[in-house]
This record gives sequence, structure tokens and C-alpha cells, in this order.
Amino acid sequence: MTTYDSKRVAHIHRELHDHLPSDSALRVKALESLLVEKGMLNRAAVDQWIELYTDEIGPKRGAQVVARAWSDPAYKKRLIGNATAAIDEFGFTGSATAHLRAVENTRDVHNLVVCTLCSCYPVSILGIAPSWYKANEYRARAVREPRSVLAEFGVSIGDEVEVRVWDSTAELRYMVIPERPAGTEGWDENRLAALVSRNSMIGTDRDLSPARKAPQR
Amino acid sequence: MTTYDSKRVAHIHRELHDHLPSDSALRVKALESLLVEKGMLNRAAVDQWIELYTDEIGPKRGAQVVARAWSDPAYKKRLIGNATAAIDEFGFTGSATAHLRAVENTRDVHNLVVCTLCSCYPVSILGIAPSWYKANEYRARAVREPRSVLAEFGVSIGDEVEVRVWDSTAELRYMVIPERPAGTEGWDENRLAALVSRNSMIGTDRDLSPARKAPQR
Amino acid sequence: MDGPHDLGGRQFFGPVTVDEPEEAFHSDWEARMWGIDQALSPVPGVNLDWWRHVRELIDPVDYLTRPYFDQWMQIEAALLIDSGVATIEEIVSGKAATASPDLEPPIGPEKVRAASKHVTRYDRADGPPPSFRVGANVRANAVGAPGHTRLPAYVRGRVGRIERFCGAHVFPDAHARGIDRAEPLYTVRFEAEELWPEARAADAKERRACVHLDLWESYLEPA
Amino acid sequence: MDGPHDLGGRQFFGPVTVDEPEEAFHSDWEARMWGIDQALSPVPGVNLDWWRHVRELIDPVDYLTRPYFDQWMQIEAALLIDSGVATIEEIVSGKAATASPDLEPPIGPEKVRAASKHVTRYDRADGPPPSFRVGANVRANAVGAPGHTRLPAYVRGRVGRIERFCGAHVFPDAHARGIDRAEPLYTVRFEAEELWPEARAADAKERRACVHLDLWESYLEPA
Repeated sequence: MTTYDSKRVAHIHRELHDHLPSDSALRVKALESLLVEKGMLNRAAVDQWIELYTDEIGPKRGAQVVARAWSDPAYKKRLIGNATAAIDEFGFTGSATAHLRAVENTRDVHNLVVCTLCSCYPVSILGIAPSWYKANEYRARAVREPRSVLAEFGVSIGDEVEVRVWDSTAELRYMVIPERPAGTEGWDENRLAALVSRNSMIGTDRDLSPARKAPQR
Repeated sequence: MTTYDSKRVAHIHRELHDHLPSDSALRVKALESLLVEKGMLNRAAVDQWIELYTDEIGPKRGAQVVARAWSDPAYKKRLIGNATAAIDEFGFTGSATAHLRAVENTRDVHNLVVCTLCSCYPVSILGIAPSWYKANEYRARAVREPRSVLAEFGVSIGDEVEVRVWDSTAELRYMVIPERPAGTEGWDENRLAALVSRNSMIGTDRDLSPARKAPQR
Repeated sequence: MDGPHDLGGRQFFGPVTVDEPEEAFHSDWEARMWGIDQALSPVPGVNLDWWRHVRELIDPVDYLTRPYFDQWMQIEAALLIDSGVATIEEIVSGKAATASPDLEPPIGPEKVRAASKHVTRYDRADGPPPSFRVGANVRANAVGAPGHTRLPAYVRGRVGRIERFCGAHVFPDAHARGIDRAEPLYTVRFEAEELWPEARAADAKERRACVHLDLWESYLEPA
Repeated sequence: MDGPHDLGGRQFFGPVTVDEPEEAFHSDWEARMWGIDQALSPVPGVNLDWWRHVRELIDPVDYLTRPYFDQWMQIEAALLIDSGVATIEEIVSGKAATASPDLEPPIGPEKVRAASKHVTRYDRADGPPPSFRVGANVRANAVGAPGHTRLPAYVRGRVGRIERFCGAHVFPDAHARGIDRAEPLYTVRFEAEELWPEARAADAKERRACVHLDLWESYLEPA
């Protein structure tokens, strides 16, 4: 049973700091060996989790959701009204998406998602969060200077556009519905989904026009 | 002329981070050589500054001030009323002591000095600040958990004693006048001064009894 | 807790690394650590908020410098030691020297797909009703909490407007101490000018911006 | 500025290193750096508050990890580059590649003793009179300042009591931009219970404590 004792755990962390090897790979290798030996871990299950999130559970899921929202106004309404139920239509509910909210970009509004306190992310539809999302720089700056951060991603936001930042402080998770770009009239969902970058669903990408070069992932 | 441009300087710091060698001694050696070559520095003056602060300007000065305050009630009154003028009677005014304030420990009050924002310290009477005074741990903790910090210095403060922390946020500098210990009746100023530890004038030492073992400096 | 994790609005961090490879995992050990965290036998009493707090308690410099999944390793190590399941010597050596714990057996590979669809809800239907109405102005507490809390420093003492009531959700400050108690949760909108002094300047570069946070009722007072 | 330097009250830093050698300097390079800082030709426009702000602008992780006098080296290096007195290549190589600047010549060893007695005053006799009286309750601003400021985060939005008026002193927020303007300065006493949530608990370990800060008038409002 864990103790919920902050001082005790802070002390354990200092002990670990003093005794663990510096190399992260060595740390993890020893932990894995120990857990297997203690009967607390099945290596094949670890392999399976990694495979699942490498091949299947990732931003392509979110892109499918966005493409349907672009194509089907009734679905978009359901997605904005109750995103958890709407992604369940695809069978995409899962880790960290029990309470999902979809926020929509428009000509006048740009949305940007961050977790300043840790690394909350809608894992079951976007997969493993990129490192920059979990890094000090993004967490510190996204809430205070979103336009400067977006500029580093190559996204320029006009003065007339309101930037809405969503700091994931509770168990709600946020996904951005980017604007459907011009020039995609009549495209089917698969073709549309190919335009939807991961970053556009976090808010660090905005213009998804088929004509643009080198989309930021 | 300096620019007062924060963003520019932050950028320069990142450049320095990327280009300077990791070893501090190498960094300082290169800086010294460059300044001498540019005619901005006299090495013998550097030697002289170091010598002065190694041999002469240090906590022994503060100890003399405290010993006189213990011996001469009129001096103590002047020290508490205007510490800058009172240390000037010894010729001790100088770096960082243009605005000095002396705060007195009593049976009911213990004073502790810190600078949470940088490393402000009454240099001309206490010399170079100890490393712990400038370290993250002391700066973070002294204002929030002074009794725990004092315990690490071996100083136990009873519940009946009020702890007054002084955070040096302006150009005022603070020195603590510790309590004169019992058993020192009739001692002259030199003998008294030998009891006064540096830490007692910062507030991380309290009991200066001649009988105690291993005073904390 | 006023810890190193509370990064929102801290100034002069450098540029964001935008040119990251697209792969989910950037090295084998990161993938292993992530997978271990999904697959290991649960340590009794550990929940998401206590797990987060254990991360927050990592030495502040380590928190800011050690790689992300390296911190996950340290969280799990600390939880194992805290619970008496492993010793620090075992963690360092990777070799068991004490008896195996009597825990729920670990998940096998055949159950991973089903587990990936598992959803943990944090709303509680029987939680208390909301005291604030949508559109009301609220001020976030000026003082934080000594332990785990989800009220970031950058909104403390600031006034925002209730944008939405989200239902009663498990209160993290209590949950991190093992208590499952719900409180009304709100999405609150704060204007940039309320949060950041430089946004008040006439020539502010960051114009027309706001930040939304999801905040529990006891973090808020009427304003 | 909400930077890494604003350390007061940040939790779970480790123990203080109390067993430090008594010598003033613990290594030769530290002594050299300290001496260089005393002895070098002043760079025009640099004052104490801007110098402090230049330290605050060091990369946050470097600020928390690089040795103290190493940071002094980086401050001086940044000021030399900022002023056009040296290039980064010169700083790294230690060899001059550009012309010597037209600055005040450096101090010689014969003048060091006199210089050590030099006092820089920050009070201004012609500054404005105080608006708050001793004993008055005041609340510190909830919002900080975008640049250099000496109002620590841990008192923002909190109520204290004016303990003493210290005269009008040079205002650091302006001084760090090169402006010598004075404002009334006060010593303000804050009770521990006002600052720290855990100090409010009935069984608080840290009892009967207060913190005094010296704060300028524009940091304060009546409470």
C-alpha cells in the first residue's frame, strides 16, 4: 500500500537521485528486470502495448474524426456536444479520453491545447504526446505567449484572430477541430484525413491547405 | 552602452550556453585574459581585492560590532537606531552596507536573514556570503520553513519563540545581533567577539555559550 | 504545492523544439518505460493524482532536466519503495533480493487490446450541485495548497468567468491522499490582460488571447 | 519577471549544506571571478538592478544548476556582448579580435582599499513622501511585472502590515531600464499563516513565524 506521504516520497527521490545510474536506458532496463523477477510484469505485454501505440493508436485516429466532422454536419454537432460519445462511434475511446472536449477553429478563433502542470493529452485519439508538448518550454510559454510559440511552429495568427488556450488542469482532455481548408470540395473522408496533421489537433498547426509545403507534424 | 533589452540578453545567454566550455575555471580564465588584453582589467587589482576579502573584510568585523553592542548599551542603541552610522565608527562601511539594519535576538525572538531573489548580504561586515546562503535550498526554504532549516544547522527554536525572517528584497541589508550568552560577565570585547559566529549574525546560529561544542560557522 | 512542475507563465524558457521526429517513441528505452507503466501490476492505493504528485516531488533540478520517461521510471521506483514492494538496492541492481509481493498478477499480452479501450471516469453522478452559474465572475484562491493541487500559480488571485459547468469530478487535492470525493468542476476563462502584466501594454504583442482552465469549486470564490 | 530566481517558498528543495568550509573562497576560479567583477572597467549604463536582471535572464535550468560565481561570469560575458565591447568568439577564446573599447581605465591595486570603502546610496532625499502609515494593512499586487521587479511571487495578493518607512529609494523596476526614480520604501511584515497554506493547520510545525520584506509603494495597495 502506498503511503500518500509527500515528505517520505521526496526523501526517496533524493535517495534515488544519489544512487541511480545517470543513463536512462540503464535505469529502465534494471526496473524491467526487477519487475519481471518479482512477478509484476509480463514482457510480452509490454511489447504488445508498444506495438499497439506504434502501429494503431495515434493521430491518424484523430484525423479520421476531424475528416468526418468536416464531411458530416450532424457528426460535427455530436462531436462538439459530447466528444467522448462521438469518438466512441469509431471505437476510439480509451486511455485519457473519458472526458473529451472538442473545440473548433474558425476564421476568428484559434485554439491551442497545453498541460502546464504535467502532460495531459488525449492519448486514445492522438497517441503518445510529442516531446515538445511535455517539455518545459512549451508548458511555460503556451499560456503566456501563444502567438510567439505558434510562430516557432510556422503559424502566423493575425491580430483579428482570438487565441484561446486550453490548459488541461482536470481530467477533461481537449482536441482542436481545425478549419477545413479551401480547395477540398467533394473530397472523401480518407482524402481529407490525410490533410489533418497531429499538430493541427493540438493547435500548433492551422492552415491545412493541400497546396502548402512541408506540413508541420 | 548596455541596451536594457531583456529579450536580447536572454538570447545572448542561450548563445553562451551553447558555446562556452562546461568547466567554470576555463570560462573565468578566458574572461580574465580577454579583459586584460582589452585594457579593461588590472590583474594586480584582482589579486588585491581577493587578498583584502580573504584576510581582512569578513565576519570578524561583524563580531567586533556585536561584541561592542553587548558591552556598551549606548552603542547598541546607536546600532539598532542607525546601523550604517554605527559600523562607520569602526570604519566598516563599504560594499552593500549603505543601508544597514541590525535586528536583535531576545529570549522571545529569533531573527533569520535571507535573500530569496538573489544573494544580498552585508558584505563589508560579514565578507563573502557562504555558498549555502546563495543556494536554491536556503533561498527557497528559509521563508517557508525556518524552523526546519534552523534544525539542519543544529539550532532548535522553541514554540514560544517567534521567528522573524528578513527577506532582503531592497538595498537594505540585515545583520542579526545574537543574544549575549550567560557566563560571559566581565569579558572584554575581544574575548566576546571570539564567541560570535558568522552564522549567528545571519541567524542560522543562536546559542553562543562559551561551553558549547563545535560552534556552527 | 509550489513545485517545479508549476511551469505556466514562467518566463524566458527558450524556443520550442519543433522539428521532432514523427515516430511515437524516439528510443527503445522510452518505449519500454511507457509499456512497463501500462503493463505492471498495480500497486495498491496508487491513483492518477498521487502518481502525478509523486512526479512533482522529484528533486526540482531533476524535474527540469531529466528526460520525461526517465521521470516515469523514477515515479515507479519511488512508489515501489514507498509501498515496501522493492528496496532501493533492488531498484538499482535490477535483481530481486526480497520476496515477491502479493499483488494482482500482471496483464498478459492477450489482454492488452481490451485494456487499451478501458476508460476511467472521474465524474461522479452523486456529487454536490454547482454553486456558480455560467457567466459568473470568480476569483481563484490567492494561496495554494500544501500538497497536490491543480490550481496553477499563474491564476491565483486572478478573476475569470465561468464558461461551463462540467459536472462533479473527483477532487485531486483529496484524491492524491487516497480520498475519492467529488466537487463541482468548471471551465473558467481568464483574459490575457488579467494574467500577464505585459498583455496590458498598449503595444502588447500577444493580443486577443485568453486561457481556459478546468477548476474545482473550492479553488474559487465569488468576484 | 516570473523567472527561476524567484525561489522563496518553492517546496521540496533538499537539505541545506551546512558543513561548508569557513574560507571566503572555495576555489581559485571563484576568487578570480569575484575579484574580476570588483576590478573591471565599468560598462556604461550597467547598474545593480540591470545586473541582477541579467542574472535572472540566464536559461532557467542553468540558473538552478550552474555554480554561483559561474553565473557571475555569464552575467559579465552577456553584458560585454550586449554592449558591443566583446564578441562571443572573444569570450569563448579569451583572445581579443576587435578593438579595445573606449572605457574608463580599470582600477589599479593601489586604489583597491579605498574602493572597498566606497558606499553607493539608494535613498533619495527628494523622493516622494509616503502614502502609507506605519501599522497600516497593505495588499501586495497580485500581478507581477514583466521585467525586473523585487516583489517576490510568494507575497503577491497577500496582506501584510507596514512595520517601518525606510525613505524613498530608487525603484528597481525602473532602474533596471536605466531610470533613476525613487519611490517610498517600506518594511512590511507578513504572518506565516497569510503566506503558507500549511501554516494554517492546527498542528502546523512552523508556528509563530513571520516574514519581513522591503517593498516599494507601487507594489502595494490599501487593504
